[in-house]
Amino acid sequence: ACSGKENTKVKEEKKEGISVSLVIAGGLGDRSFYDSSNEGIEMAKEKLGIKATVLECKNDPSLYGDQLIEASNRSDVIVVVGFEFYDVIQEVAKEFPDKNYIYIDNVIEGVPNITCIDYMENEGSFLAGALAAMATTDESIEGMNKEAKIGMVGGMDIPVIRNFQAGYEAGAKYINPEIKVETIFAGDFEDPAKGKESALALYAKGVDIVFQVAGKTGEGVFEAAKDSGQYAIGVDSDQRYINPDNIMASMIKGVGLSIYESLERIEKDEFKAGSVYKYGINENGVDLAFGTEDMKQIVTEDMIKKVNEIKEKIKKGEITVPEAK
Amino acid sequence: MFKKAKDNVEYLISLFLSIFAALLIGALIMLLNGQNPIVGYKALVLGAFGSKYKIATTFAKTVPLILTGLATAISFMSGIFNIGGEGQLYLGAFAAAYIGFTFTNLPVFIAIILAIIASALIGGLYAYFPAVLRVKYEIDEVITTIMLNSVAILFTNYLVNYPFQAAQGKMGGTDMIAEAFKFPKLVKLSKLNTSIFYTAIIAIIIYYLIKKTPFGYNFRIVGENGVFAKYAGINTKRYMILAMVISGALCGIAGAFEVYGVHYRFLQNISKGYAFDGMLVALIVKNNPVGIILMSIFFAMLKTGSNSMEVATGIPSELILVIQSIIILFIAGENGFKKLFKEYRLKRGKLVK
Amino acid sequence: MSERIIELKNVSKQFPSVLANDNISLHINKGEIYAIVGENGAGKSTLMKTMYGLHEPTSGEVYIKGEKIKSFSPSNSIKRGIGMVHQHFMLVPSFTIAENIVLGSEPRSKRIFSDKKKAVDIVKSLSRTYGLEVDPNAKIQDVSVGIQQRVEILKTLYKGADILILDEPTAVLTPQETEELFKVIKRLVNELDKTVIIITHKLNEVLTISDRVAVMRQGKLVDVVNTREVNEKILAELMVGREVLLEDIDKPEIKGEEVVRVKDLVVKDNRGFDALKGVSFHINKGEILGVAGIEGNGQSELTEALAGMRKIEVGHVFIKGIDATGFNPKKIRELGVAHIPEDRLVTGLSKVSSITDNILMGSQFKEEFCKNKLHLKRDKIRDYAKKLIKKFDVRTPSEDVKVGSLSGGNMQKVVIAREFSFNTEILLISQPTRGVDIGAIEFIHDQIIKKRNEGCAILLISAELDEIFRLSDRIITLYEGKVTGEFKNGEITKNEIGYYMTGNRKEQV
Amino acid sequence: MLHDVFNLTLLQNTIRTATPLILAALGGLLTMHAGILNIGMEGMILIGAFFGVLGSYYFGSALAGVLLAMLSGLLIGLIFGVFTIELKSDEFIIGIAINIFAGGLTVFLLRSIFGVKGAFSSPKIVPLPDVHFPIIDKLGFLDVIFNNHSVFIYISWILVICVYIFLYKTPYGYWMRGAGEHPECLETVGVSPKRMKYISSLLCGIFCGIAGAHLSLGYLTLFTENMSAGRGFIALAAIIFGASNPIKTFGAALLFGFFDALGIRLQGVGIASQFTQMIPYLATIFVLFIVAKGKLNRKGI
Ligand SMILES: Nc1ncnc2c1ncn2[C@@H]1O[C@H](COP(=O)(O)OP(=O)(O)OP(=O)(O)O)[C@@H](O)[C@H]1O
Ligand SMILES: Nc1ncnc2c1ncn2[C@@H]1O[C@H](COP(=O)(O)OP(=O)(O)OP(=O)(O)O)[C@@H](O)[C@H]1O
Ligand SMILES: [Mg+2]
Ligand SMILES: [Mg+2]
Repeated sequence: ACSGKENTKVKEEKKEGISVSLVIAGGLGDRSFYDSSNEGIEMAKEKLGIKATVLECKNDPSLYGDQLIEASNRSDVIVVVGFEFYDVIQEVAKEFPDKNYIYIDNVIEGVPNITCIDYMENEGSFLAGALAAMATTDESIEGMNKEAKIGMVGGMDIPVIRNFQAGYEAGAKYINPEIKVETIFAGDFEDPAKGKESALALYAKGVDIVFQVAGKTGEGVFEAAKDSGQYAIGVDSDQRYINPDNIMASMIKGVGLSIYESLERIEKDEFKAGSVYKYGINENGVDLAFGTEDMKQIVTEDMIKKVNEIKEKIKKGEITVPEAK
Repeated sequence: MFKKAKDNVEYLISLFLSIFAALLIGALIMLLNGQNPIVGYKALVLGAFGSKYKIATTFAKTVPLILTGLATAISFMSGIFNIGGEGQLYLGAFAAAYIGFTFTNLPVFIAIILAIIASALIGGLYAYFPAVLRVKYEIDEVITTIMLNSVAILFTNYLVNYPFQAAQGKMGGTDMIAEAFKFPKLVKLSKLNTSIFYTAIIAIIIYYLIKKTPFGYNFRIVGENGVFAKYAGINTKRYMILAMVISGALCGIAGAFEVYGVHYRFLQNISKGYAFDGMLVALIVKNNPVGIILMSIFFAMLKTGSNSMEVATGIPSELILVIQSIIILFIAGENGFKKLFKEYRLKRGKLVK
Repeated sequence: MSERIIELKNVSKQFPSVLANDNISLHINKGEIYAIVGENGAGKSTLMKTMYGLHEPTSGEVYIKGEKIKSFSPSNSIKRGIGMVHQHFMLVPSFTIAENIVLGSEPRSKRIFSDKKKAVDIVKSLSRTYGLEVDPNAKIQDVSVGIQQRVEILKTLYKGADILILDEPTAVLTPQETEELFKVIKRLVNELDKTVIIITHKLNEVLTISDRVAVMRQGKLVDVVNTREVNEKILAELMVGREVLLEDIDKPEIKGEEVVRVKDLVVKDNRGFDALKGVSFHINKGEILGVAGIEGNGQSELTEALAGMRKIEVGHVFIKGIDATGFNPKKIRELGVAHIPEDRLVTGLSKVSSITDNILMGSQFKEEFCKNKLHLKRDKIRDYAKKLIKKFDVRTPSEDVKVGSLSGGNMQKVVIAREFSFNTEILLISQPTRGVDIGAIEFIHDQIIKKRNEGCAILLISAELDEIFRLSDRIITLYEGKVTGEFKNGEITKNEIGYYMTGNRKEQV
Repeated sequence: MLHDVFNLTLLQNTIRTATPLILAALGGLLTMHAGILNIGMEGMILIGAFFGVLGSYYFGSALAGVLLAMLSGLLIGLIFGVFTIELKSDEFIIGIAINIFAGGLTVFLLRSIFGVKGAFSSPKIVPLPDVHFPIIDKLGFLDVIFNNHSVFIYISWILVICVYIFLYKTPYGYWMRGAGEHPECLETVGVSPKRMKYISSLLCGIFCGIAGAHLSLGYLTLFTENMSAGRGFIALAAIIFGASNPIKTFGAALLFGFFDALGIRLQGVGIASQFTQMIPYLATIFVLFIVAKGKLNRKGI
């Protein structure tokens, strides 16, 4: 009787769908990147009926391997989020040839069971830069000054963040070649007070829009915007809900969506393992979001329209967005 | 130096009692949180020792703990407090990585020796400065080493993001060291590698230094009463600097082992507080080298085990941190509990000569 | 019958490894001066601390003024009018003298602020009343031990205690200061109706000051006698359990060459003032040069300078003909110098280390204990420690015990054991018998003389004139950093030398 | 260019950055005086920050938040005290354990009480008020630097004076210092050194609790994991720097705040951010060196 019970259980599982593990380099609760990946998993749980576990590494490199192996032992599909896994994933994937790895935010080519999804942050932040450049000189928006000066607060001075920065600057210059773009790296993804100070320093210089790419440190940027009555742009997820009065838009990375789509393809057996997907504007992988319907827009209709035009141009290849070196 | 066996046994007993009491409190917390503590602890132990791979993983984690623990021991026992192990580890790791990805054509043996020497030198040098500031200018080394940690981490961060950025894969790290230099793995997939043997050798050397040589004796007396040591003719300043440099070198080597045995390149966040964990380990066992090894295994077990415990039982890892901190508190309180108990017994007991 | 102000009934105190007080019953009458004598480690301090409430007895009962003590704490004792001067100073080094004296019962202004001015005034008037001069604004860390002792006494007087417990108050006082103190004590008892309990190792003092004497040995109360009915010899015998003779010692003449020469030495004290202002002398082989002087006239600085522990500003030190000016302690020791420092707790010992470790110091690289300057020979070291403990009669349960838990006299024996076993040609000895019991004094003196007879050149600094006179071949007097006189032993009497110690030169006598 | 770096907001920023350090350091220097090196301030601040937000959110009052933060600080100070004073455990270990404990507990409570991970912010968290002094409105630069700060910035200045008076002008201060320097002495004059140590450790908890509440309710209006971000350690450095004297420690914290603010502002001038971020640390060491050298020179004379 006992074994019979187990059998039915296994069957049920099969019916429920594939087993997935989400392995993230940091921790959940960042309200952006990792949370967004988890949303994809949640969506897949709901719509595809997958079974999923989340394994956090809490930015501890000594756990990357452990958690990845743990995940490989328990699931068929392992979604790995974080450029940091570059080495370990190659090592582990070799040992589990019949498992599927979906690797987010980095590029590995030529490994049959690793499928990469890489985002062209620079394209998304190009839009953010363009929007900020348009808004900063528009005095009809409350609190804007005439000066063409915008800012960005980065978490750490690392390649991914610099890629955001490159697109942001290019976007701004595209609108106004004379514009000044100031960047401050807080040096930490977990220090909102430092984020606030950095943003305040920017506002004090005459910047009126700050793009935050700084994880929890970015929470402080939003506070600075609120306190000084100026503006911020969110990142990774649509963060306008945090403070619709001061966060004018968010550059979103469609991490959740792309994870969901990949899982869907696996369910439908349309998945091409081993390939590299670049998610740019064209693939709806990155975008600029303006919050939900009920929120009052800070930027004008014209600006949104212009952003959409730029989007089209990028899609058609009329604009090429530079990458960070 | 000449501790009696009876004292050691007594210490072990009260240590186990303390850990046991802490585990009981942990069980209570789990119960309150709606989890079954037996399941939880079983997962913890199995997670750390349940398979060959798990055992290997646990032991792999002891390497940096033992090295930074020994580093703490030698500095603290000499009365100079090296809190800068983290920075020394980062610089040592980078130096070792640099050799590994630059001089790729060197014979393996030479390259590894060179890497270890380089990491020890740079770690030692980075400890030398605060030591000199302390000894010559009376600048508190606790502040300077805390500050220098941040400086080293920022500096290596700069190095891997600008001049030595990895060619591929936006790693936040340097390039890989040459394939041949990587320390061989002892158990498939796990991080356990030959650095554990080197660590054992280093531990034996340090043990010998501390326990068996006149230099170890001098280090200790300098720490216990510097005025006395000076009066008796010991060059206390030199011993303090030396202790700090050895301590820094050990931390540097810990960094080298992380590179050559675990990550095969320098990563910008290569250590998440190993030096602090090592400090904790050393303090708990009162700078005893053998104790450091055992306590490192215990801490490594907690780390690997708690990871599995979270996955297996759904007990959130934060709660495991809370339980861990209670275990630490109780171990630290061991001596106090014992004293209270003895005083209590003394009050009721008979008088003895 | 007079009132029993303190009464102990079957009091025992057990420390983890020692039974320090073993079933002691005694009583102290109101208005008497009660002396307690006994060997080092006999349990005197422990008993006093119990009376003061610092220890709770393991068993037995304590009655103060007829009332049974239930909760033992110093604050309760202070309320009951007990004050205690501790054997080891209980003073906060960074506070001023006034701050130390009023600590715990500060005069206040507006109820919460401490009134510094008033404190200074109080101290000034206390000093005046009892003739114990101190500078209220000087910091403890900057003043001599003699002054610190005065501060301790002033502290209890300030608290207005009517029972005073004095644990070896005279150990660091000069004879003059002791005399002053005894006047104060007599006055306190006779005029102010106070009760005094005094511990001292100096039996002549016991005879001078006390009404009754309690003798302790190895934790037990051996006897309580009326002072009038005993003499030094009887007391010493009661204490040690054998006859002790501190008689003149036989010192054969030794003709030796000069070993130490000090020329025009100038050295600063901790505050940066000149402590020695051009001191010159020499010591020959097989000679003990005694330095007589009132505490704080440069004696401490002199030994420290010679030991390489204090900077020499001007002048030279020659050891065995080598100019050793500016040598560090290590080099000085390599020239064959051993050193018994004045402050054994801070300088001479490491309290938290074991006796073995303390004895090993300085020998750790010797071939005897260390193979190839690398490997310590544990067994040899342990045997050596055991040997010295036995030879120097250190009273301890084992050689692994931390030095900090020994009694004061036994700590001193550990220092002496170590330094005397180095077989050096030169000995710097500072206050060798401070706080040491009479049996041990006899022993230490014998050891010093033995060293001398072996040809050691010895510099002896002591606040005890008796000691200086008993041991020295030659005596110099030191006053305010200058040598004021030099004599062959026998040329001068104890009374005469006082002139020189207070600044009068030979010519003026 | 220079104008962008050295302007009045630099000093404004200095004051803001220094305040959490000052508040925590005031507590830490009390334990330091009582002879306990407290490296658990980091965790104490974090706990304070969490309970500040909790209290403010549930009771709809910033004051309630501060009180709850103080209470939580008091409790954690008590734990610290029991282990370091009663059980005589190594203070380093207990400090580290408290930091780990705080890290775990706050995240756990964040999840179990608010149902979120990482960060919690809500309009229902009532922030501490800013204070506006109309008198210095018209005083130009003084207005920019000193006016309109969060209330605890001003309170911290008052507390510096209070702690100074407490330590050096009241008997209790003497007792606390005595407890650290010579506990047996204190005991013999009838004051329990243990009690003084306990008081210092409880006060340290309270001060760190306030520092945390200021961080999460005054400086910011949110809680994020590990938001103390090393401030406890910097506060410790300030204490040692300031030789445990409240005024000097205050100066040290300001100095650190200044260099931190300077580092932020120097990023515009083309130096890699990692180097500008080093400024506060290197500058602290440098200043310590200058001070120490001056002292030695003076000794030499
Ligand atoms: N008593 C001794 N006998 C032999 N070698 C010693 C002795 N003491 C020290 N050493 C040697 O000295 C070196 C350092 O030890 P230590 O600091 O005690 O002396 P030092 O530095 O030479 O002193 P200084 O520089 O003040 O003369 C070691 O290499 C040790 O071998
Ligand atoms: N706190 C303590 N813990 C353990 N043992 C102690 C302690 N205090 C004293 N002892 C032991 O108790 C015994 C009595 O010590 P005590 O200090 O009372 O002697 P004493 O008669 O005052 O000697 P001395 O003349 O040297 O001052 C000694 O063996 C000493 O080692
Ligand atoms: Mg503008
Ligand atoms: Mg005594």
